[in-house]
Amino acid sequence: MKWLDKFSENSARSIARQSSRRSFIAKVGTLMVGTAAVPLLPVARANESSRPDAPSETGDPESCDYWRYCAIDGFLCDCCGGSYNTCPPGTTVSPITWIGTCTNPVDGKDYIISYNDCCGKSSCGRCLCNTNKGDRPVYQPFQSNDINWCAGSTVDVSYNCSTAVVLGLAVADS
Amino acid sequence: MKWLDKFSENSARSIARQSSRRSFIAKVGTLMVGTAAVPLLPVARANESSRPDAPSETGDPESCDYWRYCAIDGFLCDCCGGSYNTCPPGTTVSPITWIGTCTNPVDGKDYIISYNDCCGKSSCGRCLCNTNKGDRPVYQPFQSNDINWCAGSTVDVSYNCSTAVVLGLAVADS
Amino acid sequence: MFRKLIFPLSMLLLPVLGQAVIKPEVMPPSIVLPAESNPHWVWVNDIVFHHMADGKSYLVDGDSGKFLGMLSTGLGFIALALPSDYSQIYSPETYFSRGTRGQRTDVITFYDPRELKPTGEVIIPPKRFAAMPTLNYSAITDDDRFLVVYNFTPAQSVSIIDLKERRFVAETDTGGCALVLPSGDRRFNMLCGDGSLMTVTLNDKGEVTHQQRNAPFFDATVDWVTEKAVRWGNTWVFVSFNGNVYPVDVSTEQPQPGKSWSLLSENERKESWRPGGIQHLAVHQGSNKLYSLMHQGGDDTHKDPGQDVWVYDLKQQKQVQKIKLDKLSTAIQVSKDDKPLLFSIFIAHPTLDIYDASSGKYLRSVDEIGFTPTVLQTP
Amino acid sequence: MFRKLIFPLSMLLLPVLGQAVIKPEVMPPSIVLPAESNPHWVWVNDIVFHHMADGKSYLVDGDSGKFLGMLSTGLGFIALALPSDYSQIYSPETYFSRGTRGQRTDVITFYDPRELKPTGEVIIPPKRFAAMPTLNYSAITDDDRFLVVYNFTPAQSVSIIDLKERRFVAETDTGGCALVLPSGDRRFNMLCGDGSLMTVTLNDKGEVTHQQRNAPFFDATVDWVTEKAVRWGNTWVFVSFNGNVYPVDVSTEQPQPGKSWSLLSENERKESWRPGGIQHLAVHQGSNKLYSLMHQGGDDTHKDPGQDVWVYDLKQQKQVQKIKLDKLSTAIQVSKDDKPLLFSIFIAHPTLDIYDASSGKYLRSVDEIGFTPTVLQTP
Repeated sequence: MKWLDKFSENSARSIARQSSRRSFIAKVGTLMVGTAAVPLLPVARANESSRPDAPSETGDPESCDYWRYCAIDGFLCDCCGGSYNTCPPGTTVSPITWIGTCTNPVDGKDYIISYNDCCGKSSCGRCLCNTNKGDRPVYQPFQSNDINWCAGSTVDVSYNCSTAVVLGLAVADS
Repeated sequence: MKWLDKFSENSARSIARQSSRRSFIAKVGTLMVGTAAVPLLPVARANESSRPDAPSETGDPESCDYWRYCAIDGFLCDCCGGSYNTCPPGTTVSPITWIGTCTNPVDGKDYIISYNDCCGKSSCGRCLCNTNKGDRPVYQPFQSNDINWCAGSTVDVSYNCSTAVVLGLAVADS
Repeated sequence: MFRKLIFPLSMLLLPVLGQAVIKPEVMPPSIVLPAESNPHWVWVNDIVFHHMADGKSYLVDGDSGKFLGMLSTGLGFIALALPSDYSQIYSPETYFSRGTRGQRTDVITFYDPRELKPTGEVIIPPKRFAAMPTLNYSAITDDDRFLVVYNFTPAQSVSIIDLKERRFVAETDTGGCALVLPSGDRRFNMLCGDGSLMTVTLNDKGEVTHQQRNAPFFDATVDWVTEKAVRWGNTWVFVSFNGNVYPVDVSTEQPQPGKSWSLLSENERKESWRPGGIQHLAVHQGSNKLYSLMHQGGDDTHKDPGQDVWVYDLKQQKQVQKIKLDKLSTAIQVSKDDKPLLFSIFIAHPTLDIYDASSGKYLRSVDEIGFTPTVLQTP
Repeated sequence: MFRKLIFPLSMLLLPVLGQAVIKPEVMPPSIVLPAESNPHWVWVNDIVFHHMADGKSYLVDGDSGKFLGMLSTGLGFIALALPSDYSQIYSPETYFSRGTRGQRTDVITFYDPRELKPTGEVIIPPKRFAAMPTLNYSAITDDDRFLVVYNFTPAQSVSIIDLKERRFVAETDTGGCALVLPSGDRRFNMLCGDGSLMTVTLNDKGEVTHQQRNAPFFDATVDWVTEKAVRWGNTWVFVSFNGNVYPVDVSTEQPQPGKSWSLLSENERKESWRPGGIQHLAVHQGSNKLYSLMHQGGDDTHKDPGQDVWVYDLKQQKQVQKIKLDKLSTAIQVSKDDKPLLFSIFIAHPTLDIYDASSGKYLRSVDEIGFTPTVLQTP
């Protein structure tokens, strides 16, 4: 993490937030969100409490360390007028994206997270976070976070920020 | 100059160069170049040495402290692929601009300087310098450096950088 | 093609997702802001000087410090235009067909203030003033009907837009005069190079019916007022580089200059105090207070940042308070309500600072607000 | 109008200028670069991540450290395309009619490399890949005749442009395969999700006449090669996240995978060294050297910056040199001449560092090169 310190040292106008557990370039070097072939919207509006696999929440959704962001890439919508699972005013969600698998610190279980981009305005510019956990090259597009997934939105490639939506519980292959 | 130090302190990605004698906001707070109703181009191509009032040059034209820049506002063309009196490749000069009066440190004389903008590309982003010496409000437009003088160029308002051209010797009113 | 890609992948994911794909979290629709605007909201306008094609305006809630949303506002962005009821957001914007080159198109974009989405646009002459931002380069008439935009090519003119009909009305030559200073339902003033105000009168269609040049109200050769005049009721308050205040009553077609006074005591002047900044003045109507951003500096420092805000009673024309800011500032603004907030930002360090405007107490900061934030607007 | 303003002002200036207005300095025309390109020049591409509508590319002279000029290259800019004789500069660019919204137009802009001015454009389908830049998202055929641009909507395809005729030829579906890796005058390869190369053959009009899928040359489920492959003669050199090298000879339609080897010794692997960065590989053809940007890190650090460049002899497949950089780096490039320079830049700190590529000696730095510089190109 030495180099991150170095970067922060000489830059107040830093282009990325620090994060204790995330590699940096990370935060700057890659852009966006990945793939989930599973259509997220529309899904029947389940009452929060009635969802059997809704994970318990803990932590700060404006921090890169928030558990859902274990494989996020981009500006946190929670810092941009949206929330961890909602787009800011005036932006349009990308229906397809890539997914990560993150461990919920409360129940210790792994959840499948979809990192949907919010699109149609210029970059929000706040809370740039990134990790490359599970990231693959762009020739395996639906596992690549280098891709600007706003390309798949109705408003095209202007990228504003990224969300982290729980798709379900991950069940290990083994 | 304390506040300038403060700014530089916490910003490697500084948006402005330091300058020992220039006020800052200056460097960031105002934009552009001003006015000279005197058409600079075209003028008969005098041989440099034949110009009776050509001032002697001294100093670094990539520094905000270079004598011609006593009232400049913007990115120095000398850092942008041009020179102190020449536009970078692919940019177009604004024929009208505002003028300042600067003292040449070699002969101690005051010269009229025209700060012509180079236009047609996005900001060069290098060597941002500014002072407000002699600057007036925009309702006296030809004495205002707040104005983007690329507005008067054939390629319109995309501002790239600023030059400093000697128009002649200034003769004091007094 | 889309489907072709999607379906194979769903299958590909199945082994991973296993039986857990039961009730995925519902992603709510994009946030919609409350119908009632909050007087403690503030719009931070950003010209993005190093990347001027990408202008932005950011909305922040002063109470919570929460970033509420943003607008993408084109090249050489100056500021929004907010009607008194905040039922719409108008934005004079400039675009080129190839980003920074090609065909220029200027528009007024209409945004829904709850959804922060464009709802329409009016194309205007591609002559909008390109300059370091102040709030007086476009303005709305007092009844919120017409938007007036100052043009400079360098010929001077204004473009008038009918906001109700969403229609460009006309461009009118205003040679010699700049700025747009509203002074009635069908009237605005402009500031001319000789130190006079010009009165421009409109008819109900927004057409200019009368332009009247008036006598200078300050000496434009020695004590220039800044472009950053603020309105206090029917009075425009102009402040000069040297800290002299020139109030002008604009409630009639013939502007009535009031008595000039100074922001500075003899002693303060000796200590080289003066106003300065990009947006160095703010008015709180309810308390008749003028907020002035101050610094110590010589000639030609009229745009330098300050770390002091001095507060004046405009009726009594005297200083009533001194506020020491947490950081240097180039722009200040005060909210319109009766428990006002004071906002401050520095173009070279994009952190918005929030104070109690009455006590001057520092409340909170909001970081990462743009790149080169210029001027602040409160609904 | 223009004249109206100008003349009064000339008069206004006269008292100041007095009799000194004799021979004003002649402002020379805008700089024109030398006809011969210098192999020590480098183009630094910048996506400007926080202001993506304002992409730029900067030209720097590695010998003098002088900034030579720049291009404005639109939204989501990836990289230029430079023909072997550097007689033109081609740039795949994206624009929206309203900056970040509205009608999207994708073009190939043709720039004169001496004047850095657009000389024309070809409109292409508005589908150009939007992603973190690498140099393999568009490329020119070996004879400099056709430009091939990778599209992703997320349907995968390529657009082919005839550079001589300045004409869009066609878009061709390439489902399952990405990147553009030229392999002849009328042939390029694409990398597919299963770890195979697809061979695409063109006719003299630039139309695709044949697409051939080949066998995988690496195990795409365990040892992914990065997108940042580099070309060494007729061989494309792929390097995996784990530091394994997969050379593939593309001199025939049927690609010939060579023997795989590792950048890492047993010991280096134990110390967690691995390649990483945005542009982590560079080749110097003349000396058959591969330059690889290295760092110590675990899984998922394949895009992390490094401060070490390790140099390999590609023929002998062995390490020959270790260079310690002055600063962290995410992109390296080597000039093509026989006294090569090594260029390095870090996306989070836009200073270009220049080294002697043979000795590894640090030569000089050039600061203020953009905002988030991504990939480097040498003519």
